[in-house]
Amino acid sequence: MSDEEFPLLSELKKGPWPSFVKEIEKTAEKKPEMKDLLKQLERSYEDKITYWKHGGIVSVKGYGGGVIGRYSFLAKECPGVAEFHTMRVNQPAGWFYTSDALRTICDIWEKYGSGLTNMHGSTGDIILLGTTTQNLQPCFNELAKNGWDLGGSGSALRTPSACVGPARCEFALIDTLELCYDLTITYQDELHRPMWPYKFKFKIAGCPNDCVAAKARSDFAIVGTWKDEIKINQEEVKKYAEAGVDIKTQVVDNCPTKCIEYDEEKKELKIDNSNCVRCMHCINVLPKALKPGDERGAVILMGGKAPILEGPVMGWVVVPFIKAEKPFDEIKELAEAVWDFWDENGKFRERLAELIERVGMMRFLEAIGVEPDPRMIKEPRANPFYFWREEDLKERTNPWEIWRRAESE
Amino acid sequence: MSDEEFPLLSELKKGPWPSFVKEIEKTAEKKPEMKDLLKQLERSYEDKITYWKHGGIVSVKGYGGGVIGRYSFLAKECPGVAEFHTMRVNQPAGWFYTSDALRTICDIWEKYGSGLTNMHGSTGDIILLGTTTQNLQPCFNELAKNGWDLGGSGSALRTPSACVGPARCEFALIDTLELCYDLTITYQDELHRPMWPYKFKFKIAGCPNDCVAAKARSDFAIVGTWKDEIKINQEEVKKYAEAGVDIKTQVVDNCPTKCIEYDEEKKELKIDNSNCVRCMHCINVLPKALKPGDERGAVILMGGKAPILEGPVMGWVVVPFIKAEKPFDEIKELAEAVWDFWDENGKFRERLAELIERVGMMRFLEAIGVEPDPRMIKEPRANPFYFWREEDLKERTNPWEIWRRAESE
Amino acid sequence: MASEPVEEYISDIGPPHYEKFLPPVIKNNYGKWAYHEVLKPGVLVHVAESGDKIYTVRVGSPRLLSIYTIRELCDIADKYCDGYLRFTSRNNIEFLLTDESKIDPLIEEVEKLGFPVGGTWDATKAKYALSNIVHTQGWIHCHTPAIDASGPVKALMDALFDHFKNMDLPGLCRISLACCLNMCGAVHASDISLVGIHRTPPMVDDDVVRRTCELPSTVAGCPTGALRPDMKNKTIKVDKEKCMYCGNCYTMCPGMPLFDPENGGVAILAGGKLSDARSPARLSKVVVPYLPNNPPRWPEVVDTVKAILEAWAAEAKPHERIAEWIDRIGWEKFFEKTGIEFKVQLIDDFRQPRHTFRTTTQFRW
Amino acid sequence: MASEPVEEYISDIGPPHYEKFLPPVIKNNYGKWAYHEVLKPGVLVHVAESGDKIYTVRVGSPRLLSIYTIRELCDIADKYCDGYLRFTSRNNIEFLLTDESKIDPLIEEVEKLGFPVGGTWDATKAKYALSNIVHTQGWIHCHTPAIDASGPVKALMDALFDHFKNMDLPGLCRISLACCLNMCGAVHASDISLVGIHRTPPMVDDDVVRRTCELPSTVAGCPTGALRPDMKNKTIKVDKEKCMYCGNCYTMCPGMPLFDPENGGVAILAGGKLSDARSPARLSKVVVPYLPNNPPRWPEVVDTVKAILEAWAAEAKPHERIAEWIDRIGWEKFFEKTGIEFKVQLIDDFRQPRHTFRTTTQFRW
Ligand code: SRM
Ligand code: SRM
Ligand code: SRM
Ligand code: SRM
Ligand code: SF4
Ligand code: SF4
Ligand code: SF4
Ligand code: SF4
Ligand code: SF4
Ligand code: SF4
Ligand code: SF4
Ligand code: SF4
Repeated sequence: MSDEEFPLLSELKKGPWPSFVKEIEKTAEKKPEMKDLLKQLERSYEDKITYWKHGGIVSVKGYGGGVIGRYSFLAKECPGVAEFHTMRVNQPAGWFYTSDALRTICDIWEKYGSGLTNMHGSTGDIILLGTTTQNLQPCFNELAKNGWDLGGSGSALRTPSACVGPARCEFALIDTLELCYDLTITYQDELHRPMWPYKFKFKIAGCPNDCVAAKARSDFAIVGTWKDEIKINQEEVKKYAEAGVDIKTQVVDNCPTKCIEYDEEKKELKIDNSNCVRCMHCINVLPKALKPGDERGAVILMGGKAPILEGPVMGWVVVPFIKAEKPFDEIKELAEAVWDFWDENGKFRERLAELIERVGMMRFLEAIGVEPDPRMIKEPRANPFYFWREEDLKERTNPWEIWRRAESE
Repeated sequence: MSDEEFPLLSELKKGPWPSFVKEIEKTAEKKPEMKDLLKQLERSYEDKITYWKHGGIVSVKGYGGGVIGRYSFLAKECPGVAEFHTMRVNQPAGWFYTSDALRTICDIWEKYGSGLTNMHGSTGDIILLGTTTQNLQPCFNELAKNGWDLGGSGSALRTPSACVGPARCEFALIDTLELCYDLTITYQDELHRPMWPYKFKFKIAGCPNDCVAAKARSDFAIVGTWKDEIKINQEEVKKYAEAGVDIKTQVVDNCPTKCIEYDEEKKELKIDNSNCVRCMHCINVLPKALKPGDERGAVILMGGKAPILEGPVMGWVVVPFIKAEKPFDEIKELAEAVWDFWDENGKFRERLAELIERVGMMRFLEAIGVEPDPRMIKEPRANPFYFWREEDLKERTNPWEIWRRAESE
Repeated sequence: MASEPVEEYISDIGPPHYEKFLPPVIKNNYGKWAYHEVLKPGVLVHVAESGDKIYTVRVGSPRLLSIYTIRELCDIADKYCDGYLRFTSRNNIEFLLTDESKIDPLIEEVEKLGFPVGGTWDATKAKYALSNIVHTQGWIHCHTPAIDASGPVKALMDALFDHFKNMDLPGLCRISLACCLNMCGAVHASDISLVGIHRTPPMVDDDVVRRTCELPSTVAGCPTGALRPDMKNKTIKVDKEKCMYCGNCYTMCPGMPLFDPENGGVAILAGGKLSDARSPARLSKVVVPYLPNNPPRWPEVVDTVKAILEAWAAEAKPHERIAEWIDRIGWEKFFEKTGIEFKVQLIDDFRQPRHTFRTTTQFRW
Repeated sequence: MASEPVEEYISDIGPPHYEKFLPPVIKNNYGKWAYHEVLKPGVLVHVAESGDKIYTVRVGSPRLLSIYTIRELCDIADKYCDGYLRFTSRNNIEFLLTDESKIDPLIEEVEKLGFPVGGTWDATKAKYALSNIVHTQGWIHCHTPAIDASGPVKALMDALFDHFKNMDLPGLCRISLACCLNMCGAVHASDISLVGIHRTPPMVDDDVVRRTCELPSTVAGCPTGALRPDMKNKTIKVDKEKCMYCGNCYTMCPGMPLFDPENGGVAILAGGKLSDARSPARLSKVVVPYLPNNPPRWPEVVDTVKAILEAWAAEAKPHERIAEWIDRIGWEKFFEKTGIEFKVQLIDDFRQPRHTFRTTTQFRW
């Protein structure tokens, strides 16, 4: 492609960071219709507006989602992208691949699509970026034949995702990959056939470091934690100290509850575990010396989401501790209870957070069978504006009767 | 009175803390009708309900407030309290009295009222507790003749109050008493003739210790502060240290920004004033050694109030620094600008906090002519849901035109 | 009658100027105090730059005072203080002296009268007495109380009396009481507070409503939208499911009281503070949603307040207030250490409560 | 045609099991990693309890990859990694090796391809590289963007490239971008984030609305109540005063786009975090309400992000993230030190914003 043709885009070929423009160019060399993508994009750069039309419902047989339909306003000028639908392919948990597997996908996408991808979409899917309506079904069929399936879109469960977890991380407290896979497989129907008030996301992080941004990006975040004591290897503490790690400034001063002490003399650490809030910091800094305890499970935070409609939400602790061992029954029962409640009470396009806020945590907890716990809150309410149920109360007395009796005495 | 007559109340004559029941009894000995108060009260203790009727508008000539009308449901049984109105007498700033002044009030109240008082009401008034409709006007006349006036009630300015301030406190950064007196006198009309959407309270604290609970209890809290450096007398620091004050634990460890350092050797303090948030703690603990700076003024926090209707509010910093020197013009102009805005925009029974929240801080600040400042907020908004004005924007382009042109190309 | 001399009607004069009531030593040293010390519980000395001193003897008061008692207090002021005294923002009485030698006789006399000396605190030494309980009218005068005010205060101050007399607490602790959600006691920012609550919806008397209420504003005034006008019958209907018993409708309309002797009661709040010393001022939080209204001495309330106070007092570091203690130990430990059960009502569900929900895996077991 | 053999329709099979793609060293040591070290920027080693080691080379990616590039990456994986590679949650590529000696040749080859190695961090040494910018579709594929996505990201990563290559930052810093308020980039909890914003209300095309929109749900979907149905004309009216340009109506109804090339632009947020390390996770806050949409390289955006990043990097203590730096210095100093002007739009006025207002006299000058 000549840079004169796309003067604005060509500016983005400069600089050390790999250029998405070059990726499109590279594709256009093999698939000339992709030059139309550059054309349309250059036009957007000039006019500072998108040239994609709103929506368009397209799909594959039996599925209600997994494809984002897209049509161009510039269909005449850029026929190569007149139809430019995206296919969301469900990634393998943890985004591990073999080159063979990737090549299979590339081959299919070379045949049926634009040849452009996002590795990966924000939800975690393999995004196959741009194809025609006609190609959707054959592309899907071939993907399926090769063991791949579509992820979620629409008012459905969305593709769950997970941090690398036990596959390559010493901090993993739960089996993020297996849990991710299991939930994905168990809820294929929920994933492929939108039937809820709105979207619903699972994300699974192996520990509170949250390398998959679960807390903010999922209605149901599963985050590994532990309950018992941090294990200390004092030998390794000494080694870190000797290797020059300033344990006092680096670790002790950063402990949020100041529950970790360092004896400079003995080069030993001591932790008051009853005040440890399992923030991970000391373990992060001294991975050889400190290990989380053995009583492991997960915190469930619910409601994480982007700002539309009622503002952004960082997930709320709804279950401070839950077991997370195969077959993950506790977690599934909880999720299903949540969906039941949402199904019954959720309004159209109301995310879980907004539902909980509308009906009140009290009703929500009751419905999903979870006991109230101070770990669910930052602080108790400042207003004494709460509800009582008939069963909490004694029989009602009528003040008018009391007063009228008094007045007539 | 015999304890058999009032078995429940007599329980409250026991114990070391002075008993309000004894105070009523003592009064009833001189003013037998006050036995009816005990009677009614005992009845309330039995039945666990108030026997006072709702409201009742009574007043003195020319005033719309200052009296709380009160009638009993037990008028027949307890005629002595059938009418039992309260008069709110505006306290002298700082609640200083001479015995003569107090005796004058007692004499008037012996003549026209129950003989019972609250020293003082929560807003700060001298509460003269219980008289008849008939006695209101003569009582007021005699109070006025002796230099006393009523405080506020209803949808009016309420009696301003102030901490003891410069009269007997080394921490006072503004002249709380003079400011309190001046505002009270300047706004007599606002105080006595309800004409607003709801009540409005001023409270004045000489420093951030807030000994008059201004932040939480006033729509317009004036709290003394300073801007320049804390003055350190190192000699006195040494003396405190020598007298056994543990400066490290007591002072340094409690500084919220850790901007104060103690040199154990030299027994000297050092403050990084650019990080001092003027919390007062170090000064409170070492009053001889540390003094606030000389550039003094006030923080204005607005909106403090009790929970009805939209939940309790701790006042919001609206003006981080304002001069507070006689004749207090800056403060008065600000208050008047607030009232103008409230008058125009406030709904019936809408306190200032609720108004600000309804219309947005942006409009409020603009209306009262205050520039936005990060000191007004704990943190900026998490949602990008804000408004723009015509004048912030360039001319609007119509996307349909752009797209249709593109489509038709 | 018509020929009586027309006296000028005096009004809008405002209060007397405070200066009239300041003792000379204050007038002379106004704004020029150098420091203060706490000589013993209840006794302060303020020293001026000039070297002048003023002594203060602080005396506990039930707030509800008969004029006969006030006169007795005046007598004491005359005898020891040249007639000068004041009241504090928490309703204590302060005798102002210049003669140190008169302090003890004054104390003796005022205590004989039944009024205890105490309630002070000494920040330098980190020794704090408990002060008076700010409170409200209750059954003595108000039309909306869910509980009495003076009664529970008396019961509590009896139980906590030693803390008033001795500066034996690690930090400042302010207790306040309000007898209904209007919260005249401004309990919304105290270390410990008690508030009278109703727990059943208003009981509408159609007749009274018709006679005395403005329907649209009453209906509009309900914060949860629980009211609708019944235009045909010129009355108001309550949606009981939506009512959270705030009482605003009763304030606006005498026809719909919420009283219910067996169901009304007390909520306990904790962790508010007003000073900005060390940590910022903040609102109190509800920690016990309901305790029974149990006159004459409200034992459940007294026990709960004591449990909070004593748990804190036993553990707090010097200067650390309840709010700051909770900051340090966490709310989950607050409930554990005070023995208070965490109830679902404590979780906020008014308006947009999300900022009260925990959004971190940081917590203690 | 009808006689073609009926192939079984394969669906709902879900993704392949991850185990298929795990290198043997991972299968053998799954869940048994003992610790890790950062050998140099972009290169990690994880050591298992068994003593086994796996090396990771992390490579920056524009996320938008052509299949031709992916094949090239696969070739590298075959050559050095037995075909094993993965992607990270921030869209970087990770090559997984067991042979330490292959690391440098791999790096050389992948960098020759134009893909930089870096983006790692070493908590033990408190040295942090900047990672990739999570982002969204923008003008490449979406129908609602106020700005492009890939373009600003490229411009930014060029400007911040050295921080990707070198672990020269004091703490973790995550940058994210979303091209509209739907915030697919989940920028609501990043250290620095960029979000495309519209600033003018929807431009209703009555015709399109009539043809394509469900009026009641669109109207009900406006969070500020700015919409009313115009039943007569079967369209929707916008109360411009109430609109805050969230775009929800356009998502629901194609007849009311908000695009306005000269007025749309970028808001910058800061101070979010997701990990609970040290301080709790929290949402990002808007610090610049608007910067112009200035393709192809968005200089105002790049400069502002750099200003924030460099101010923080210069001052932060080890491990201290932007959120924690602000905790320490205060928001007022954040604006001072970054040179960003505090604008009135930053003060929350959505729903009940009171918990964002300062309720203390504690602040800095
Ligand atoms: C492709 C993707 C962006 C990307 O480039 O990575 C994307 C693209 C769209 N998102 Fe998203 N979202 C994507 C991840 C997210 C995420 C992040 C996540 O899932 O972790 C979020 C924030 C988290 C959340 O769910 O709140 C997100 C929050 C939204 C929202 C706002 C939802 C809300 O409740 O606030 C919308 C609006 C809507 O649902 O109508 C939305 C809507 C959309 C739509 C469908 C546009 C629309 O208005 O209908 C976009 C289609 C773009 C296109 O043409 O391809 N997208 N969207 C991401 C999905 C890829 C994948 O499957 O892997
Ligand atoms: C007498 C006093 C309580 C006391 O025993 O000290 C009092 C008594 C009443 N207050 Fe109050 N308030 C008193 C100080 C307060 C305070 C504290 C303060 O001013 O510092 C507050 C909290 C601060 C505030 O203003 O928010 C307070 C918040 C209320 C409210 C709730 C206002 C709100 O916006 O949330 C109401 C309800 C109302 O206004 O309708 C109220 C209403 C009432 C009424 C008039 C009852 C009513 O529903 O109309 C009470 C009359 C009682 C009676 O029969 O005597 N009172 N009221 C206080 C006034 C004495 C004085 O003048 O010195
Ligand atoms: C007399 C009084 C002012 C008045 O105008 O009446 C007063 C007087 C003093 N206060 Fe206060 N405060 C008075 C109510 C308050 C209040 C208001 C309240 O309780 O409703 C507060 C805010 C309470 C809160 O934060 O919830 C208050 C918070 C302080 C503080 C902050 C303490 C803290 O650690 O948070 C100090 C500083 C200190 O001494 O530690 C202080 C300091 C002082 C000093 C030491 C100031 C001085 O140098 O004179 C005074 C003597 C205290 C003592 O007893 O040792 N005063 N003080 C009030 C006495 C009330 C009472 O009878 O107990
Ligand atoms: C590979 C990846 C997981 C994955 O499944 O893909 C990962 C891997 C590791 N993370 Fe992470 N994190 C990854 C995304 C994240 C995210 C998510 C995000 O950025 O969207 C977070 C949360 C960010 C936030 O808080 O906003 C994240 C917050 C952490 C932290 C917390 C750091 C902190 O101070 O707040 C640690 C602990 C540490 O090492 O300091 C951590 C630690 C680690 C360790 C050291 C865990 C281990 O022992 O293997 C890994 C190597 C880090 C390194 O580069 O030195 N990881 N890490 C992700 C790499 C993304 C990238 O390409 O840059
Ligand atoms: S979230 Fe925890 S377990 Fe998962 S990759 Fe990050 S550090 Fe490891
Ligand atoms: S995990 Fe966090 S809270 Fe626990 S000891 Fe380590 S640094 Fe402290
Ligand atoms: S608020 Fe400050 S100035 Fe006023 S009495 Fe208290 S400590 Fe003194
Ligand atoms: S006033 Fe407060 S913030 Fe300032 S130095 Fe003293 S203790 Fe620290
Ligand atoms: S708190 Fe309620 S009941 Fe008590 S005095 Fe105030 S308005 Fe009356
Ligand atoms: S008590 Fe409050 S919530 Fe209940 S109906 Fe009355 S105003 Fe509404
Ligand atoms: S952030 Fe908005 S514009 Fe960007 S991809 Fe998501 S929905 Fe589309
Ligand atoms: S952009 Fe948002 S606020 Fe504006 S009309 Fe549409 S939905 Fe309402």
